[in-house]
Amino acid sequence: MTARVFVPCDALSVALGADEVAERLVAETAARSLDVTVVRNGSRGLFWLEPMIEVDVGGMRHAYGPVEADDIPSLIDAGLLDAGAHRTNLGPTDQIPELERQTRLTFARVGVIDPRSLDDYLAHGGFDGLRRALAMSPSDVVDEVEASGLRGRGGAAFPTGIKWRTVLGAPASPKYVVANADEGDSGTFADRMVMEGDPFCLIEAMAIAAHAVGATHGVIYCRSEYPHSIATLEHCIGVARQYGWLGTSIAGSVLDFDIEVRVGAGAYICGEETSMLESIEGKRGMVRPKPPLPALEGLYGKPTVVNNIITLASVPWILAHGGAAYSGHGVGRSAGTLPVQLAGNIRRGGLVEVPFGITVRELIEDFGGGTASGRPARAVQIGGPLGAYFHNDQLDTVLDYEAIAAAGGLLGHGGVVVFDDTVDMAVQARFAMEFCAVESCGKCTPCRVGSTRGVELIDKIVLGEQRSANIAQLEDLCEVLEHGSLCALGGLTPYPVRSALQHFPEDFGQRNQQDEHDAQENI
Amino acid sequence: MTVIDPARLVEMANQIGDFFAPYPEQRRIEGVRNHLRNYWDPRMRSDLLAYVANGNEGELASHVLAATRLLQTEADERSAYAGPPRVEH
Amino acid sequence: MWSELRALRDGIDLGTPPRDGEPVTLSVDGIPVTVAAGSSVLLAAGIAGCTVPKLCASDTLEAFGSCRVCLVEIEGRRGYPASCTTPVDEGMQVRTTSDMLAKLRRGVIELYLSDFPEGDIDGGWSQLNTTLDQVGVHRLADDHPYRSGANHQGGVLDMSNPYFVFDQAKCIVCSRCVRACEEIQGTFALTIDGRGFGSTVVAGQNESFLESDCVSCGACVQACPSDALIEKSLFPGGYERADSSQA
Amino acid sequence: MPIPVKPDQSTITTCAYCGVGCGFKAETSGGQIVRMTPWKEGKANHGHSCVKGRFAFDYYRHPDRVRSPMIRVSIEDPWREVSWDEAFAHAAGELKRIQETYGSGSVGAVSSSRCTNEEIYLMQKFARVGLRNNNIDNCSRICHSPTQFGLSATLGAGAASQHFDSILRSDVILVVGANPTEGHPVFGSMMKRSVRRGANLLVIDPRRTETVDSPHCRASVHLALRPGTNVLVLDSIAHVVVTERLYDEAFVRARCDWDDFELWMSQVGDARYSPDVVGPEAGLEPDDIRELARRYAAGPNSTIYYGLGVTEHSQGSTGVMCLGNLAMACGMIGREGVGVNPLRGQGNVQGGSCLGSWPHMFTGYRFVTDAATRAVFENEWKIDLDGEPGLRLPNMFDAAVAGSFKGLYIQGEDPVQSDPNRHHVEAALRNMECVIVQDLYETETTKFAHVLLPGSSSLEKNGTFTNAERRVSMVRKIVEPVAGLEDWEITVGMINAMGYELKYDHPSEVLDEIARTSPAYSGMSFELIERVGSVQWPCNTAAPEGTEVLHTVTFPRGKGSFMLTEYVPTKERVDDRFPLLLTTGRILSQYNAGTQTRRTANNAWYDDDVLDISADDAAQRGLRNGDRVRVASRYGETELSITVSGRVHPGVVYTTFHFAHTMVNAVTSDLNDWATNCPEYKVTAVEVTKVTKVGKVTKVTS
Repeated sequence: MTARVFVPCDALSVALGADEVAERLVAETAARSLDVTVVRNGSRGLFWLEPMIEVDVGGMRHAYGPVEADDIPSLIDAGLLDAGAHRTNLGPTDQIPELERQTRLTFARVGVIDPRSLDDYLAHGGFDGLRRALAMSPSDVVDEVEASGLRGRGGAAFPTGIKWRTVLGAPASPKYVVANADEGDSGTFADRMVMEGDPFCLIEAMAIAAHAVGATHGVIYCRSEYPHSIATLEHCIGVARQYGWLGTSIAGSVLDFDIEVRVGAGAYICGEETSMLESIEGKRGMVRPKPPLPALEGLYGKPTVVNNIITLASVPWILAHGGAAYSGHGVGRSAGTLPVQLAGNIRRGGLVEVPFGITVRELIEDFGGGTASGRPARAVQIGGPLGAYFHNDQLDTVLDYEAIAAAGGLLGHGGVVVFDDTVDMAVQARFAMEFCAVESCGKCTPCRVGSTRGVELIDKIVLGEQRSANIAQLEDLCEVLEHGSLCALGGLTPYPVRSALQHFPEDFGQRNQQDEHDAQENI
Repeated sequence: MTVIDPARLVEMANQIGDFFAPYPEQRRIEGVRNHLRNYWDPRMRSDLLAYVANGNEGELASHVLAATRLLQTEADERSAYAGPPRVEH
Repeated sequence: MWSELRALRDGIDLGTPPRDGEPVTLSVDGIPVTVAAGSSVLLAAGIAGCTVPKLCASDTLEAFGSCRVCLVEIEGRRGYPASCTTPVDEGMQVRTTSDMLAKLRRGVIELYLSDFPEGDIDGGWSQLNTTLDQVGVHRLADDHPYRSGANHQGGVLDMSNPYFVFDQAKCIVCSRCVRACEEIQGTFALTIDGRGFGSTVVAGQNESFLESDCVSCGACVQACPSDALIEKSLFPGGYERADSSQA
Repeated sequence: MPIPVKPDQSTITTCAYCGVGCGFKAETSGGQIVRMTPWKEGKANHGHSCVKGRFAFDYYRHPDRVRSPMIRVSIEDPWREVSWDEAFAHAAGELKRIQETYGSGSVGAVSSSRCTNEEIYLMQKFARVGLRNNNIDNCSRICHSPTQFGLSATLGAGAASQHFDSILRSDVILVVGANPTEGHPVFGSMMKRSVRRGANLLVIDPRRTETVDSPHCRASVHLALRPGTNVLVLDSIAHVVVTERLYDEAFVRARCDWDDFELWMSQVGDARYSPDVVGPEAGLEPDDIRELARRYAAGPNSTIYYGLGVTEHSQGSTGVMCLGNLAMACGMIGREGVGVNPLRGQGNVQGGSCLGSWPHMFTGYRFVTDAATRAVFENEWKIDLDGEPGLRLPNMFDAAVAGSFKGLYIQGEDPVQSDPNRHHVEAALRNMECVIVQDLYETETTKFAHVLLPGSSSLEKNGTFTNAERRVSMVRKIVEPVAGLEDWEITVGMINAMGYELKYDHPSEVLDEIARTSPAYSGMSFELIERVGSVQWPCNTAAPEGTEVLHTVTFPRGKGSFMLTEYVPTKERVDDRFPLLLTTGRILSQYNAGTQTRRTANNAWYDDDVLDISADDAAQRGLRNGDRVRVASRYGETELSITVSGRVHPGVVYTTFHFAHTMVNAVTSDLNDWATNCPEYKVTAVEVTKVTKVGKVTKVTS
């Protein structure tokens, strides 16, 4: 019987040498005339263990990692194919603590299956959700999604069911489903892992959405920095078409739907849904005012579902298992699970899918194992570059949309970036303004001019020039940015700036006594 | 002396004749006649008639020639069903 | 369909194109007003007689929402939506003035002034001057923290067109020219080049106006609120750039 | 300080350039115009403008302006400045002397579409009461006379059926022989707006013009036919409509003469008009003809806009009839979004057509041969009128060459430059004893003039213009006329000098007279136009504020009439000596003969006529971009620089005609429309050869 060895093929594993590992594995087993199939799977998300290879022994997967190509001979010598003992042996994959403690719904197949194999996908419950959806009326599908309590995982957390219902109710045609894969937040990679680890799931999800709202055409807008994702998606879309999961009369139903992949050109703002629609239309990536909502006048002015990849990837599970099963996870209005991405100064970075309700401390200490440097964590930025900085005394904040908001932050796309006590928070605040300045589309004035003024103000503050006046002006500017900007880029930039200023005032330059006094009043 | 070179008048008349050629015979002739009557300076008409009468009938298409004869015989106005706009009575 | 053309009135800028639609009644600063569905709150405010300052909005162009000075408050809604891009709803209650609105508008105007030639404000009669009057800010204080920041005061001065100039120092990047070229003229000769603070109006492939596809219809000049695009004929002695700036 | 001058006064007026008739605000400071800005309430332009109306106004104060009346005995003599009275007396004396010597019909007049309705009306009144004949013509003779003829024949009204805004309700827009983005730019922008909103654009034009393909506006079908095959191709389109039964039978039965429709069907339905036969002859793919026909017929609202590419042919009137037939057959007339619409060239060329400035017609397109119409004017003017048609302008020139026509009063026209076969026109003028020219500047034509009357520009007078959508708008005096008199006052002076006493205190009195005598204008008055902004005729008791869409219930002639439109190939053919077809047109920045725009900074964009030639034809002749070439036809030759262009097919060359020195009309043929004598500017067989030295333009025999 052929032994199966799994070597991840996603961009992160490849960057860490997975291709070389796979090549070496093939060469060595061939040289030894061993009957081995090397399967390229997605990453499990345990990045500190990548490249992590797995071997299937009697239906149970055993993990080894991190593995280098040069480890292969000794691994085979050690009886890799029988899960033999080796320095890198991690035991049964499912029993790796950081994996075992997760609740993998959206990521259930990621790292398990060969992402390019339709058979593998079908063997792991693939298209069960679509099959069930096609047997339901569009409105019932929307009801199911509504019942799941799923909210947009791109950052806005808007209830997906309500969005879909709006599109379903829009009279215009054609309608579109657009998947937002312009994953631009620093420290985030969940979208990429789905596209590279379980791409058929996205295809299935978009087809479910198409059925639910009456769309005929889908677009996946993927950032150009994800070439592996693009290649995988293109391949799998072709396969899906070939086997009737895309195209006309999908799965023998009346659903006609097809998908194309469009590649972004490196603008962060194109992750904002209206800019993305402009970009897909071939225009400059600039934010459109809302209303009109994309749900009513989206791509080419037609009703459009725009969802984040993780949002969509959650849908097949919901349809297959029922909305109630999904909403059984989580807390309060934050139903289901959130794929959190741990990054920055952290020992065990990677993807952690957990139900809402866990604390930030559990995440970075229990899953993340604390800082990589071993120094105390000083700040945690949650929700990408526009998310607020949390002080280490706020780490017991519960991870759900409302609790994070109550603490002055936002959950965003689920990125968590850890900083140790060497961080200069004034530099971080300046970085936020600079990020806004660099990524601003230039449409609205608060963001276009304000971000540059913000950088200048922080520079002056750090230099101690007119400190209190400049801090006061920075506060005013943050107010203008927050309330006056056209989109979330300018609107959220004050979050990291204010939180840094509020929680870490000591990092913001020299202060004289008068300023001390002023600062008391101002902050 | 003629008001305009007769060769030019013949050319113009035949060009008008070309337009009305596809009509049934009576309409074809009356079309040309009406056009000449409503659009041509009378000196141009009389010069053409004089030229044609002077042994040059062969230079005009037959229905154009027939139309010039109508011009001579009919002094009254006729409704121009093919020559716009109508002359109202 | 034709209101957007036929309901335009000389000397009045409703801010966004008039619409054809069922009547919708709302109140603006307590004043009931009825406008066609699809109209903007900005237009309704104007008809109600409430002046909302604006820069990027014009009733000859579709709403764009970039200048952020027409912000209002709407009962039951969070934040401070731009009135130009917010369509009216039945029963909507709009406030066009409040301390917060005044503060936000001042804050936005200060950003504009931080990159505008000071010498071009006094005595001017552009739409920008009108807006400055409405907001009540005309210059940055001498010790304002925004002074001496990055700016475009040494930017392009394009005199190539025989009839009008483009002076980037006075450009507020509202895109009215770009939109006029697209929506009114249909030539698509103008665009915004660059991003963020580096966004600038350019003709063609970053050519001079004369060399570009610009057909000199004047729609951009007509649309410009800040005299960055302006007729040479209004400068009998020739056009000269202001030598002082706030920046 | 760079603070702009603030105008102290603003006056609403109408642009005098093209037939769009944009409303403008003329802003002045210290009595000088400092700016023209488009008027938002202008119903033709809604606040938009083009480079000409918006900016090119400096011509009015150009040093070349004629500032005093001048006379001379011989065209070899220098000009002598005289008073207005002396000029009038001299001019009238000469005309009377000529009439005594050569007969009443030996003199005539031409009105200008640069002038107001009131001035055009007064010019025809000058001919009829001053000269006592019908030798009056207008410049639409050489542009849209076939429109008036062809649309009157089919629909009964020789004018646009729609208003401009109507195009926003069109699903399909068929543009034939017109290039609105260059010739009618503000309407062109409206057309593009409609296309951007989803209207389907179809174009028939030998050239791949800007209208065919520009950003976000591309024709779905472009028939780049061989010049001269319009009627053939339009008949082929009709063939498809008939044979595929795409016509609207209910509409035809209700609104049109069914017998004529059947006659027409049997003609165009014949196999000789099948796309398979026509395609090769016209240089087209047969399927493209079918596709265009199907799209037009499918509508639901299809509209036709056409220009001089239809009219300026030996079958110009027939081509217009083809369009009228097509619209009736498909039921595309009589409501918003459909119709047949000429894009008229000059600011008031529609007025030129409406106001009786024709040798065979009075105002409102009523025949001089009609006694009842004559009676209306005889009663108004208290004078007996000539009941026979007069000479058309080309016939006046023919007659002058023949020696029977000796005096001409030309109001604001430059026929030497504008009219075809320049040598013939020059010979005609040289043969005259008194040529009176009323113009802003000395022109090619004033070289042959004996009396030069300083005209007033449209910025210097009061009156009305009628644009291409039948819209009558106000022209207002912004500055004083340079020589003291508005054009209408000059013509009044001439009428009085001819011995017919009349007096108007204001042009509004002239419009009142037009209203009294002309049914379509009966409700029109300055007061009404002041009140409502502008008024589309017909304006009468049934339509007190005018009429936007024509033919909604019936056609003016009752039933619509299908005309037979047999294709008769032009006699102008290519051969070994003249293997290329020259066609002509215009460009955005210049206006017609360029008299005004050449005196503005618009030359920055286009300072000379150039010849567009295909790469194939250029290569065959060893020509490169920018080379000087001699363009020779059977009628004459001239020199131009070339642009190797993808806009023209091999076998076709193209130029504009805006510059006097290029003398393009020394090359164009003297063939003309069978019905109206409108010249065939659009088709001339030529050869193009390289010239090594830039030499003086030489002339050949014609």
